[in-house]
Amino acid sequence: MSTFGLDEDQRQIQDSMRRFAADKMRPIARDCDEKALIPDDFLAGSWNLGLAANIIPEKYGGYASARSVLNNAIMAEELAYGDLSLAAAVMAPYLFVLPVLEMGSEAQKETYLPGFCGDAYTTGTLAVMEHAVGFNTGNLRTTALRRGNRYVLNGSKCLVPLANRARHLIVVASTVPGGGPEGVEAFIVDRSSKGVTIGEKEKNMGINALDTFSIDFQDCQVDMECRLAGLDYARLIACSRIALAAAAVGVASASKDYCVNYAKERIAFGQPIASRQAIAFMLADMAIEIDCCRLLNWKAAWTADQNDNPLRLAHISKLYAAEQAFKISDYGISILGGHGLIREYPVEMWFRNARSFAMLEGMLMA
Amino acid sequence: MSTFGLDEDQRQIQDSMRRFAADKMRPIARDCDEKALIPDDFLAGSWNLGLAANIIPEKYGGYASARSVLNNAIMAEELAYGDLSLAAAVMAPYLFVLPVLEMGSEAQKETYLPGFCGDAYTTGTLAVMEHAVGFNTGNLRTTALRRGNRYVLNGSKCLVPLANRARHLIVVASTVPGGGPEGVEAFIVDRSSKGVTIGEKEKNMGINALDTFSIDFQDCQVDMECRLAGLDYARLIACSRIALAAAAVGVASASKDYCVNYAKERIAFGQPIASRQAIAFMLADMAIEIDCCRLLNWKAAWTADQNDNPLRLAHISKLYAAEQAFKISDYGISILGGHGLIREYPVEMWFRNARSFAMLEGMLMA
Amino acid sequence: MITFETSEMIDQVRAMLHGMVKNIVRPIARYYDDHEHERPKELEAFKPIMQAGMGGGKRSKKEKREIKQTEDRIGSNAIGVVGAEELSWGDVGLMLAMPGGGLGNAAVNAVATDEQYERFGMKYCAMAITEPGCGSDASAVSATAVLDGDEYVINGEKIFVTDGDRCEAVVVWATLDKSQGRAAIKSFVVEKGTPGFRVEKLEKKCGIRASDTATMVFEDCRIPRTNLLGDPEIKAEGGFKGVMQTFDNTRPLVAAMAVGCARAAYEFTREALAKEGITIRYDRPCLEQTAVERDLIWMEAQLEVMWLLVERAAWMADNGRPNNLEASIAKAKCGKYGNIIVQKCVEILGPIGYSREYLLEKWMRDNKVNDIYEGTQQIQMLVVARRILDYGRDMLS
Amino acid sequence: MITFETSEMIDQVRAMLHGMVKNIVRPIARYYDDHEHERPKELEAFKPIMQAGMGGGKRSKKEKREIKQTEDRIGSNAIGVVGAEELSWGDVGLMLAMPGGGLGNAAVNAVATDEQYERFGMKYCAMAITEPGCGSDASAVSATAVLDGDEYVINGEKIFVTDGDRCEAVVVWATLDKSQGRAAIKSFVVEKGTPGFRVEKLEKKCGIRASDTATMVFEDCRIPRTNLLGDPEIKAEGGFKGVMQTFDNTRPLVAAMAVGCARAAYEFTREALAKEGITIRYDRPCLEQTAVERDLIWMEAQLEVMWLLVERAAWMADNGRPNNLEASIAKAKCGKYGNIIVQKCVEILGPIGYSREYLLEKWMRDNKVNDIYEGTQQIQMLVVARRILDYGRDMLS
Repeated sequence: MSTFGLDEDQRQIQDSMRRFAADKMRPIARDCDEKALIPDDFLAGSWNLGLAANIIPEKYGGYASARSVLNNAIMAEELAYGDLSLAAAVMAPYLFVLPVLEMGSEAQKETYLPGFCGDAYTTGTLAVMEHAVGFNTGNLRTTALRRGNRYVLNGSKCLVPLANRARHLIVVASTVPGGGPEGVEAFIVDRSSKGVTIGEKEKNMGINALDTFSIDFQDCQVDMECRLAGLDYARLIACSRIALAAAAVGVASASKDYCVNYAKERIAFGQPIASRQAIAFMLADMAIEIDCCRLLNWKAAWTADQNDNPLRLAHISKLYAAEQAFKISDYGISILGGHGLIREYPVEMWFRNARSFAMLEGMLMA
Repeated sequence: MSTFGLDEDQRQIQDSMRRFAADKMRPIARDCDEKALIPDDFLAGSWNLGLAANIIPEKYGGYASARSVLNNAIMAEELAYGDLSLAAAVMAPYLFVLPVLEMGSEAQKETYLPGFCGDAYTTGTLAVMEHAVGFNTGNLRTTALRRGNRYVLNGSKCLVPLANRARHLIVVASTVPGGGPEGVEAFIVDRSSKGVTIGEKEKNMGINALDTFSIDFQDCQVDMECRLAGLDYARLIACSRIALAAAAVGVASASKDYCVNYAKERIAFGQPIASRQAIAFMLADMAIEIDCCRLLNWKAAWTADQNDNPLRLAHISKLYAAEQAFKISDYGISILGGHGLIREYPVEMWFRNARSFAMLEGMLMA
Repeated sequence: MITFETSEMIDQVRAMLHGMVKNIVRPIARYYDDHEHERPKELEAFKPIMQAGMGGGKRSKKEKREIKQTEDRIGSNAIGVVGAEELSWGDVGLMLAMPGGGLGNAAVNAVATDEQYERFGMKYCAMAITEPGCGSDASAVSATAVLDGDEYVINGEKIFVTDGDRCEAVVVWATLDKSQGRAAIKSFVVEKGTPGFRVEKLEKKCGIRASDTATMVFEDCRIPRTNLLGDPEIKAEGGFKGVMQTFDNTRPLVAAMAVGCARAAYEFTREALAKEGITIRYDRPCLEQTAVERDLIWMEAQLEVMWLLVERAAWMADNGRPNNLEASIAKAKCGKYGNIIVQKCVEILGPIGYSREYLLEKWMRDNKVNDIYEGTQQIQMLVVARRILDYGRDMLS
Repeated sequence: MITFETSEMIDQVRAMLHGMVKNIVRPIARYYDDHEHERPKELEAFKPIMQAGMGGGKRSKKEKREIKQTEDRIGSNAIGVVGAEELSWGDVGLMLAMPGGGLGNAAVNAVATDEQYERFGMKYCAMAITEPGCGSDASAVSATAVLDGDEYVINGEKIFVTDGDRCEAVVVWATLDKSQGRAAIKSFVVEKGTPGFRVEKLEKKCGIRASDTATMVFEDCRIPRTNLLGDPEIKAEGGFKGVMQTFDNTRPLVAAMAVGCARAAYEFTREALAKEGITIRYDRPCLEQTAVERDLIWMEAQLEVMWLLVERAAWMADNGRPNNLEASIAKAKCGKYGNIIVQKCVEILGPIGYSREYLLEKWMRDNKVNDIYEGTQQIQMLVVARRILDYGRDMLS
């Protein structure tokens, strides 16, 4: 039978992330969105949270705390509650560190992990998405064909976060064109390799502050030892989905909490609008569905921590949370009415950001 | 540009059907549902409406008024507003008469139509549905294979209305197994033919009063001249869907009107429940969607009357109306609360009846 | 701790019930739908389980103290919801007809004194709240209870009393003094056969026909004053609240029933589709996914979250946490989406879904009540909204 | 008569607008989204059309009499909704920025005297209703207009004034006497440049960035008393109603805008899918239908009914039938489902839907306002509910 109490560790994670979100993210979130950039000093400050070093074993220079998909989900929710773009940037090191840690060879760990244990914000990144109608992780158009003892990458990726700041990226590609998920391999690629072209910063409807890029690969050659030795692609995708779903809960909660306060303060026709059933029931629905999203997300994360196959739960958790986060942030605008569409208020930003979850894959890894 | 005013004829049809529904159908509807039968004298009385004779030309014994899919839709809505089972029985003669009239040979018209111009209720029927998961009109399992100058029918049909009262039925079957809608032909079959077995009266969730049957065909041989010469299967299905959609509007309206009155009279927490936004907005949604269903239905019917291909509009009209009729009758129960589930009140019957629309094909023809 | 492990004890309860339900309940479900108001004798086999189960039997004061100190206790609520889910997977109507499994039993178990539990704990108790004029408005109760010497004299009419005909006693809500509003509403145990108490009529219903739903009349019906459950004082604060708290235990049960019925429909539909060669492929390219696949995956997700909400509400109750909000969240979500799932299944299967040859159509009729009794959807939404807004009835009604 | 024929005249209007919209509006849509508050000069080409179009120009009394006698007249409302739909297919923001196409023009056309029409009919008129404190509650207007000799003195602040910066005049709602409630609310034309009237601020918005949304301040702003639109008397009955009736003409227009934008999204999505070889097969066996096919068919049905509701509301207005209910039905349905459609399209196309390389993401941001201004979704539902219940505000608010 399931039990639902956060343990001491989890409460601490939740508290510290919540504080960080309130103190460091919320005050700058709108400005970052308008300027479409994240200040360096914010990222530098986020490094003090120790996200990367905390999961890297001592022998690679870290503090070696235990990894937990569930704890990371709790973290992702709280950070995304602050701001989604900023949260993605804060957690971006995980995009590279976690796959190396979980699926890399000893040599890969020794090569790459110590770089994340320094004093300055350091990130890698992960390139999964492709710019295609109906993009699907199981059907990659980017290919990595074997040529001698090398792989040759061709194709293009999009929505690669922080490709400008990452020295290395993990690229997933199909070694058997049309071969489905079984043929997918992942490669650690140096950003400055020949055949890698990083495009202009992408412009999207939301997550404006986060730098994302399309990357072209043209006959980019990678050595055998750059192949992520122990890739478990299903788990990679599953864990990414779990983190995305957790972030979706955060964005949805931000909208809900804001609207609860707003609806109590906003007077129309002589009463707070929260006193009208139409508004009150929307708020109740928001609260109910946020609980649903969170519990399902926790279950998926917990399952991943048990080393059970989390793919099915991760899949439905992300589907569910993406749909609800969007609905809830849409309600957010409706509840604020005309004010909801004005950029002085945060809800329209959450509305634009929340729309990203349905399509993102491999974007947040935690 | 569309215009939306009923003409004199249409107003008359609407009025007389509405009166018939109120006077003759509503008072007996619940009793018919409980006893699962329709009284003979009701059917006899319905014959005075002249539904069949009105569309049969004088040379076959009728009054030769003009046929109109749109006018028939107006009729179907009003009758179904009274009761769906009874409406289906009243309109059942059309299931046979209309296809013969529109698609039959001269000989077929001469043979069959005069029988519907007498003084006593007379019906034929139409057998389309099959008892299969995901039944589809384009993929019939009942076959009619050519053998010499005959067709041999094999397979089984379900939900054939009034097969007990109809002397003849029109059966649609595939002449090219797996051949899709193009291979479908229709045959006029005498109920007492060899190889035709009519099953027990079916028991369904709703439309209990209406007698429907499964019919088995085992090597049932039909002559060439029984093939409906000018079958336009797409139009047959389209017109049936338009009529079903119209009936769905009627059932939905019945629920809406009942609930509007109920919600104004029912007091809870010191106020009529209609004064609460949650209930009032449900009622508004019911009203809005009924208008949507009706207008789309009229457009589909009008298109059929122009001899344009009505299939697309008929398809979406039925999809739309079936979904809404069910949602609206489900709201009906919610608005009545506990009373909604008690068989003393009509809404649970409408709830059960409305669920039929999504699956029915070839059930009401008008 | 957060954990989604299954417990061995719970698994055993579930497995045992599942076997019984499959062998005893499912085979008779259609019969008792066709034969409304006939008493399902086959259910006697469940009597011992129900007496132990509904509301988990009575708790000693010591046990109640202990609850406050634990966090991950698997208690009577956890067992209760698993039982309700599994039995309703079998049949919602028959689940409600389980002897000894009346909602009144939950109330007795929750608030009876030891002496009262002695007298009523083993009886099959129904719960009589609703009146012809009040619907979901429990505070509008107008049945009266007047103290006369050592007896209360009950007068009034109750409708929608589940198990009202078959029960051995009924927990009746009545007011000691209408002018004092909610605070004066108390609950009383009235045993069958008490003079002045009669069952007036049995309702004919859309679904759950195996369960009887009665109208009861009390005319100068005298009961011992010791039959009042809880505190006899009229207190401005908390009196009615205490009565309402019963709902915090029963709402998760009803939510669990909705899950059980919806799961039955979902499983039936998957099996029927599997026979046609249609199975769910997770992670199929989204543009190739069929509409039915999407429906089924959607249902699966809904069933997961519904059950998690039920488990959480039960876990809170078992571990001494106030769960008024979470109980209503579970009830609101499960009541509504349970119906959506069953209705979608009926739609997907077409004629198979509509025919009385199969049970699916019956589940659609049966399940609707789970979104109505123990507080309608609207009532649950009001409770949730008031809680998150920190509003009283004055601000939101 | 019931007919769904297209009219040649309407077809011509549509074809002409479509050409202009495709050649002039679509190519600049992204630019003016990126360059908020910059005035789209390219739209001057639409000026003559807009002056004839919005609200269809003024009607003479004789014409108004005639309307009462016709039934199937294709009038200014029918043309108006077609224009609004087509222009919004091009771009909702730019449609709102059309010179001369302000909502104030609709008000002037509806109620101005001949003399007033002479003065203001050819001006680009915005409409100023909302105030910081009132939102959808038009009756809470607190801007004041005090008669002083031959002038009204206006004081107050207005927000969310569409075209507030670019317009040549604004129709301002103000009260003659706050103590007399709704009946005392009147509308006044204030021309740009009138002393005491200034535009305070332009909003930065989620969507429709090509359209300016202004905050206006009136400080002892004096206007001729002849600038009051309609009847200057405060009548207990009907005064405010007259003001509100403007909405019966403008709500269908906004509904039409929602349809236009949703149709644009739908067509874009179908084309993008067609490039991938994905097309709708109607009447595909339902178990084989893909989820995307079902979505698209669903959208198609929604677009059909939405447009029918708009056409009906316009037809009623053109033929002298009161259409308050039908105007709100059209606005409620189109406002809500227009957004659902655009949002679903964004979802279906994934990265293509989210990228600012294409216009789809913009349409999602643009269209949301159509469910908010001219009365939010909730306001429309209240109007519909009151009408079908025959309730006043006292019974339902």
